Amino acid sequence: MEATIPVLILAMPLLMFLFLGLFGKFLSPRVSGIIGTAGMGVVLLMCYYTAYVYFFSGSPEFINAEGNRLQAIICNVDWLQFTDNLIIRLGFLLDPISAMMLVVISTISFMVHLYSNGYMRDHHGVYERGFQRFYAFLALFSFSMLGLVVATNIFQMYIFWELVGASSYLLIGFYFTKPSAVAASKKAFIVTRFADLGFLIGILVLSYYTGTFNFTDMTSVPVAGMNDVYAVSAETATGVFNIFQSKAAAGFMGCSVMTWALVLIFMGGMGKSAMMPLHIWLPDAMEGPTPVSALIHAATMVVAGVYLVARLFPLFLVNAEFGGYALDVVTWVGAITAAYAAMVACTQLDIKRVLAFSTISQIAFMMVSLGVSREEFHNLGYMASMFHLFTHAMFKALLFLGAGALIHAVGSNDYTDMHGLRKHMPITHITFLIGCLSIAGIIPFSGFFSKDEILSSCFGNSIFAYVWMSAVAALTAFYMFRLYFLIFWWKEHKVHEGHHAPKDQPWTMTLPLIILAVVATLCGLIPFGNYVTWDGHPYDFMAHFNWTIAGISLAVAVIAILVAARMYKTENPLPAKMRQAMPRLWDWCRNRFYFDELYMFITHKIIFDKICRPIAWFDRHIIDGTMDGLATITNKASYAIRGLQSGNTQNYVWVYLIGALALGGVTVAVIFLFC
Amino acid sequence: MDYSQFLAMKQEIGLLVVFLVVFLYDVFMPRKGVAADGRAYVKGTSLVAVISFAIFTAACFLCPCIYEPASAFGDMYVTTAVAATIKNILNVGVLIVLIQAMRWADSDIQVVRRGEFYQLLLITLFGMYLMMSGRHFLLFIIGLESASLPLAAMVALDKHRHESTEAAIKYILTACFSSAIFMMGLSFVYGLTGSLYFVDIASALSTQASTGLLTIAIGFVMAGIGFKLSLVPFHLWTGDVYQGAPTSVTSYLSVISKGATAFAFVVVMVQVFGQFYTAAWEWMLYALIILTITVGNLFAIRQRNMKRFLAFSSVSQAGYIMLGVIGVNEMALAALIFYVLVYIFSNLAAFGVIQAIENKTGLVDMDSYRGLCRTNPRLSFCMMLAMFSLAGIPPFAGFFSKFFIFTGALNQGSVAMYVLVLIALINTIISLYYYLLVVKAMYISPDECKVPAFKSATSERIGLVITVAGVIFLGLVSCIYDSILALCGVA
Amino acid sequence: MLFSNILIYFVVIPLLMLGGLALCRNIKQIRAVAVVGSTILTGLSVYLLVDYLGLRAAGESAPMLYCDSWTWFRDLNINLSVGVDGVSIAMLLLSSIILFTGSFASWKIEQPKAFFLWLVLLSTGVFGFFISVDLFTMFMFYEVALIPMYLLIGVWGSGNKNYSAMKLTLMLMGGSAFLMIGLIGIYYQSNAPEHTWDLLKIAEYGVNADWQNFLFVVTFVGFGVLGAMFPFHTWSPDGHASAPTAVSMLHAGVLMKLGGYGCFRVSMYLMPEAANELAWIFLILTGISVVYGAFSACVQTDLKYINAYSSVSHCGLVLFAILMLNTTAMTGAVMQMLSHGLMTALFFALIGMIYGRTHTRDIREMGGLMRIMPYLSVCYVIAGMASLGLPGLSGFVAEMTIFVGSFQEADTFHRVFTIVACCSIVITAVYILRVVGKLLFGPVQDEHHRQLTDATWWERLSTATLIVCVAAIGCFPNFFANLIKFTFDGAIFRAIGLN
Amino acid sequence: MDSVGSLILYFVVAFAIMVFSVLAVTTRKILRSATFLLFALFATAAVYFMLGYQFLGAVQIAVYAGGIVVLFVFSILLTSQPGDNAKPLASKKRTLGFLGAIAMFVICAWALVDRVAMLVNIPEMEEHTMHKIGEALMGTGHNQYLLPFEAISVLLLACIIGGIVVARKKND
Amino acid sequence: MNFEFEWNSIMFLIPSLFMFCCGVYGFLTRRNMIAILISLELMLNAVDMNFVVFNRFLYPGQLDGMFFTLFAIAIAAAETAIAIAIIINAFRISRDIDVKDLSKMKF
Repeated sequence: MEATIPVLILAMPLLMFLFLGLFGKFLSPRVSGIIGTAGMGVVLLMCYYTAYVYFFSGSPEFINAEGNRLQAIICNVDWLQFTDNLIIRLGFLLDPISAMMLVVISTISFMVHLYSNGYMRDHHGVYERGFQRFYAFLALFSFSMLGLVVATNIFQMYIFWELVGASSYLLIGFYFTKPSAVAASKKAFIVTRFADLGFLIGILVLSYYTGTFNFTDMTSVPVAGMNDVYAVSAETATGVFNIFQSKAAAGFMGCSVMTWALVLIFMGGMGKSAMMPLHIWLPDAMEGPTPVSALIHAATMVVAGVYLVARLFPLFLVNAEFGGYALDVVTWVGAITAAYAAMVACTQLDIKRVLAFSTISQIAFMMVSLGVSREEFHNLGYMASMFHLFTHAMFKALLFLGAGALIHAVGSNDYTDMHGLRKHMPITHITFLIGCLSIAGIIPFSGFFSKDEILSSCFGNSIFAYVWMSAVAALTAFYMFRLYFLIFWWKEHKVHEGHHAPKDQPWTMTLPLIILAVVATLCGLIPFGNYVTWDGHPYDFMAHFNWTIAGISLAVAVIAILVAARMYKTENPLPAKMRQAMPRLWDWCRNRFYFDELYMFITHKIIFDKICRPIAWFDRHIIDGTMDGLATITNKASYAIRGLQSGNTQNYVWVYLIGALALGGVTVAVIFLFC
Repeated sequence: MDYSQFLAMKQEIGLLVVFLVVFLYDVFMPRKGVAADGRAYVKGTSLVAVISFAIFTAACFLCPCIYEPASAFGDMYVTTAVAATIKNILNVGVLIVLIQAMRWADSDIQVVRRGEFYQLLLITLFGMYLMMSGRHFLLFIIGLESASLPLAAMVALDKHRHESTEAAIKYILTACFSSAIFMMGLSFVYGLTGSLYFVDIASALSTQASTGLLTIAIGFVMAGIGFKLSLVPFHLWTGDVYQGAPTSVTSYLSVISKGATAFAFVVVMVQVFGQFYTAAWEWMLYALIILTITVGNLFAIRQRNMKRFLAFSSVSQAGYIMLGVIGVNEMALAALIFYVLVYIFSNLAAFGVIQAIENKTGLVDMDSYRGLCRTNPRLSFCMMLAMFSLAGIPPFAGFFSKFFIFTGALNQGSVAMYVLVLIALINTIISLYYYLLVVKAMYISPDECKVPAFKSATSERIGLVITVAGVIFLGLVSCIYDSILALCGVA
Repeated sequence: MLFSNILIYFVVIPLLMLGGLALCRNIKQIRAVAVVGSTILTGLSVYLLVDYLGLRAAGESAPMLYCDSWTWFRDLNINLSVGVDGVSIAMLLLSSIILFTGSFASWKIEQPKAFFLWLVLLSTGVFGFFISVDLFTMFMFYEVALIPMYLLIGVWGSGNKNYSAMKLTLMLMGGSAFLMIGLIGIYYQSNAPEHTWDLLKIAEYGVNADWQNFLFVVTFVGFGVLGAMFPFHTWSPDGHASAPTAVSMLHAGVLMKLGGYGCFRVSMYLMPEAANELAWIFLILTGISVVYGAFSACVQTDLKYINAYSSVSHCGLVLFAILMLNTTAMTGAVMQMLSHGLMTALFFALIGMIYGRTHTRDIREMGGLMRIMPYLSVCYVIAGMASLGLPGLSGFVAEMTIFVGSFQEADTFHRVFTIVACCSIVITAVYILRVVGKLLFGPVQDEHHRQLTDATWWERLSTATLIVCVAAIGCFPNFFANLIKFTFDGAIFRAIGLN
Repeated sequence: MDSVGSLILYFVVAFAIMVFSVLAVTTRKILRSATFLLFALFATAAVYFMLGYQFLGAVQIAVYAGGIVVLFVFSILLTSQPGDNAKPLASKKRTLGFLGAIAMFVICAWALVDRVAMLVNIPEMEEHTMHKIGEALMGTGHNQYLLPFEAISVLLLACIIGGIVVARKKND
Repeated sequence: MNFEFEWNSIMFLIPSLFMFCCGVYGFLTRRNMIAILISLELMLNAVDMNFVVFNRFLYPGQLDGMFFTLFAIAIAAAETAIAIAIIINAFRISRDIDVKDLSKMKF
């Protein structure tokens, strides 16, 4: 494939960022919105084209004779050479998951660009302050995210990983005069930074032993006769494992060095993907404009962790095969997070927070899916995870954009200000409902298929995982419909005096909702296994479809929806009763198990008060005090000996005499004593 | 009885001729000038003194025969190229002192006595010559006394000031005591060796082991010379005398007297007691240097009177000069001479400014220098350069001299020497502190300056221009140091 | 011929500037001289860079190019020797850029003539230091660069300036005291057939093994003081806090680099065996610097203190990397010098500009400046991002090179300290974001600030230049890495098997 | 070898030296102090005679005793009223002075006694004629003293000038 | 009774040293400056005696010690002259020749 379009896919958003960033203030908001959206549209087309070419052209660099999909490095530029082997390159790697991600990112991003034209202005059509900046940042984010998914080596990924972090920081803090937004952006950056520390160290360990940053060198073999084309291969990953066996120390704190490296890298993924206990930034990140939440904190950036694990999946797999714990860690973290987030989501008031916790929970599903994926059952989990990533991006973006429309209409994030909006905002209502059905896993919406695959792969791994995740799926259906009912039903909407009644938003906002609703409904039907599997070998899931599992999960979901309907469809005292029935649990969930308080305690009470302040004190008083003390001592000494210069000649002479005697006498004594 | 031997002493004879010219001019010229209080004086003495001395200096520089090594009076007097060079360097210093002193000497109060000032000054210089060239302790002692007794009279020259007399008394009493101790030491040396010739003493000592008596004698001799160099603990007179003496005398005392004695010290220590170097006097000197540098610095920190401040600064500078002695090699010797040369220029630049201000306003307090850069930018610039040079800041000459003296001292390469140099270097930080205090007062302090803007006299300007030029160029122009080193290499 | 060598112009032009400034009568002329001079210097260093790369491409393999030597003190074997390699050229480039931007940043300074005289004298020392390959002249220029700081801070500074200026000068001179003894020691203890100050010659013959350890420690401490190595860093916060804008820029941006450069050029280059043996001591100290500076910065409230401590941390990283003794880490160290120089200069320029408007540096008294002075605030955010290592800006490439390089040292000791050093990137994020959040974002704290204006054209020029440079390094790191790497791949380090 | 008479003479002289030295520095009356000094100087002259340096003894009496002491007496008369008693000394000062003197004495005496080679009995010595002394004083060779002689004349001249300029009355 | 004895140098050195130390004591303790000068004379005189004694006992063949003494007497005279001149000047200014009062400049 020619490199022009891939390069343009990255260059376009970057140029847009620079253009809008530097000259945005000379443009009117309207024009810059149009430029941004149009630019993103072009990127969208190019991404679709690229994905199309990858999946459907049948070119030998993308698919081999056996029908296995290959990894192709479209272009690769040396960016920074550390040693002979360790080179950071900037390149464009095309393989099933990166092609899939290109589609996801460009789609959602374009939708959000379009949507923001409507969202980022008030009811009178006046554009928000910093509208141009907003589009610049969106472009920056798109650039970074695209660069991340097409990374050819782990360091390129790290670079863009940091860049998405920074653009996320900028976008969360978009309303920078609001202290809560500033705090949230700071929190998001620092928490992910902390996770990235693990990622970085993981990279260092991995690259030190393997001697390379390239994904292809770690997980694939070059295809004979072709330049820059590789096939995923477990043998290469095994080779990496052997390198660790031979070069590295036997173990460190009970785990092998390779496990440590993978777990550390996964730590980076935990940060970005808001896995417990590094999830605390994501709910707060909802302080950003809602389209941003839809794009970054629901659909794309937060799944980067999943993507990272998927990217290195052969290594994880080999590690697990030889008894390493890396994948188990992924599973456990995912499982716990999924349950936790789902429980918390049941109690939140703020609709964006509910969605945020739902996002955490769904990403945890993907993680679990990767974690339970094993060779014995065709690594179904890997495919399921990617599939869920895809569908989740669509329906979660839909939900967020819908929530944005609601918020924009009502002017509040709180569902208590909404209730009964179904009549006022029919389009929003329908699309939101589609999103909820999809996430709850109701056939034939897309969520059903992906979730079913995940549950199947859990089932394949262990019955415990299956039961656990099914329970979480039930909770998912419950809290989503709780939200749905509370927004659109519960009681009639009360319009405050002097306010307009909420209504459907302009076309720029509704059009994306409709498009995404359609996609969310239909995309489950894509035969995903044909396109995305861990080794590129097509896998026909429908052929292995397990109706029992599907039926059970469907039933569970329906039951959960019914319960939610019973409790929240009309105003009734049942929710309050339930709350009173288990107050302790409710309180913990409501307060997110006090994680924020714990972190506040650690950062402020321990790091700031017990480390930083003492160090600063130590520096000012001990180190600096020593230096000043030297000066003081000199001065003191100067005062102490001033009596020598008493002004009295006879004292001078006396000192002189003693000095003269001592000069000879002490020398004599020393010679006498020591020689 | 070969009286032509006097001709070997060209510089001394020349100096005495200058002395006689000044003396005769002052005694026999009619007293046409009338001072403010009605006293009569001889006009033009200063000019005669300066011009004749300048001619003498120039002649010494230019005449190649000066540099030929010679000895006379049964080796009682020896001159070498190095000694001649040092005398020339001192001559330059004295010339600057004389130029800078003109304004003071011509002032109404001093004008009557200025003839004596010049005469005494020239005789002390003569005494220093003898100290440097004498190779017999009797001649040495006469030189030493000639260099210090008339100085006492010079210190007392500001007769109207109580401090001047107090300083003179302190000086003469300690000087006499010191010379008594010195002579006591000499008597022991004589008892041990039976001669007072440097060469004979050295050869006699070479046949006998080091004894307590010899060590004590060396201690006494060191104390005697250390007194003139103001090494700690023999320095206590320094602060008071420098402060009390007329500023011109102080500047003379601080540079010329010190430079000459430093060289004499080398000669005595190396030529006479050379073989007892490591056994005894290296360690004595080691202790003295540490004490001198440290104590001098510690005292200098607190001083507010500029003259007293420079006194203690010169105490510590003496310690650095001694680093050139302890190295006992030609490089160290060259470094020492160069150090003295640079020190003369730097210190005289500082004293030039002090004199200019004192002559105009009578102020010598550091506090009155506050904000000087706003009223007298040029003077404060000169002062700053002098301070930087004294502190050893490049690109001024002081940096080079300090660097070379450390290089010379480390040539020996023993660990003890490294320790010594390290201590000395740490002390440079303290010294930098107090030199910067002066700069701070002049440049940073926001106060209104007590010294009004004024134009300094021509003589003062000439003096300052010469010294500042020296401060800037002595180090950068490498041939000066190179030629000194070449001379020392020959010696 | 003296003037046929391009390097000598790096000293000649500042000297000419000094002369020109002395003749200036009004502020316009002074500005003209400063701007023209620094522009010529920048141009010269760019030309040198291009020419150097051309020569290297043509296959020049000598460790230093443009070497020339003029006898100065013949008998002491002191020569005015010049020569540059990639590292020096990088430093020259850095210095000239910062001088250029510094001139603009002090557009409205009081007593401009004296100020620029001292500033140019300082840069004379800096340039001289970087082009010298003779230990004596190197040391001389080093001290020439130090002493103007006293007056620059003392006269034009703010706050507790007397104390800070004195402390800074004395501590740095204390360092140079150690340095002097080390240099003289090297002079005497080199294995060269005759005593020499010539770096290349000493490097060729090596230094007496018995003395190496001592000399290494002394010189490293000497330069380390200027490199703000723990525990000799305390001059840095006070000094930076009191210094005027351009001086902070030059000092943090260039002068502190003299320390790192000297550590590498003298301590490591001449005494690699001792470095190998004793690096661990200083690794501990610099490792502490890195984390300690960052932690201290977290709780400061004065903008300049924050940056000063951040400099301690970042410069600690420079020395840390140098001590790793491998090509990658040392390349990273030089890149970090470049990067930190530019970005900290940017920081100090911005702080100076903000301070010039608000008259406070206490972050608790400011807030929401983004609304009031958007240009400066955006620049501040960019500087902050560079500092915390955002890819695409210089900090990232430098730090990553250092970390990757350090990680090549496989024993537990180095590993532990590498990981400790890595932790600094998190702490850096904490204090940078804390400042950015309090200072630029949030509501406006002081209503009086609402009347303040944004940057003037010269301020824009100054900061924009720095940002462009920061971004250039961040975007095209390989260019700089290759420029620098040659030195460390050189024969000297290879010969003793340190690579 | 010498007779008892000489021994007695020695004891007298040594005793006189010590006693008058002590008295000279301890008596409260300054004029007495000068007198005791004079006696001490005489005793010293006696030592010179005993050791055979008649010329030196004569010079000692003429210059020291005759010249310097008279100078002292004049200046004493000039600067103090007769009958002036010095105030008793502060004990601290006395202790310090005493310590210094004792230290000096102990160290030097130890050093002298330690150096046994110096403690010799008196050897024979040929007579120093005036001719010999004069020749050594005016000669220019080794062990001859013309140069110091000239130099000290310069010193004395300087002292005269210095003495005059310092001591003469203000208004002239 | 045939009493015979040999002169020994120590017999003269100790009194001379004693005299020197007396001089030192006086120099350190007397307050009248003229008395201090008197003490100084004692010290110088002791030195002279040392020279003579060494000359006579150790090196009888030469005259160096004696000549030193000769010149030292002259030096002592010169010192005394200058010192007395200065003291008299001091006396004129303050009517006082107590050395203790001459401590205006200190520290």
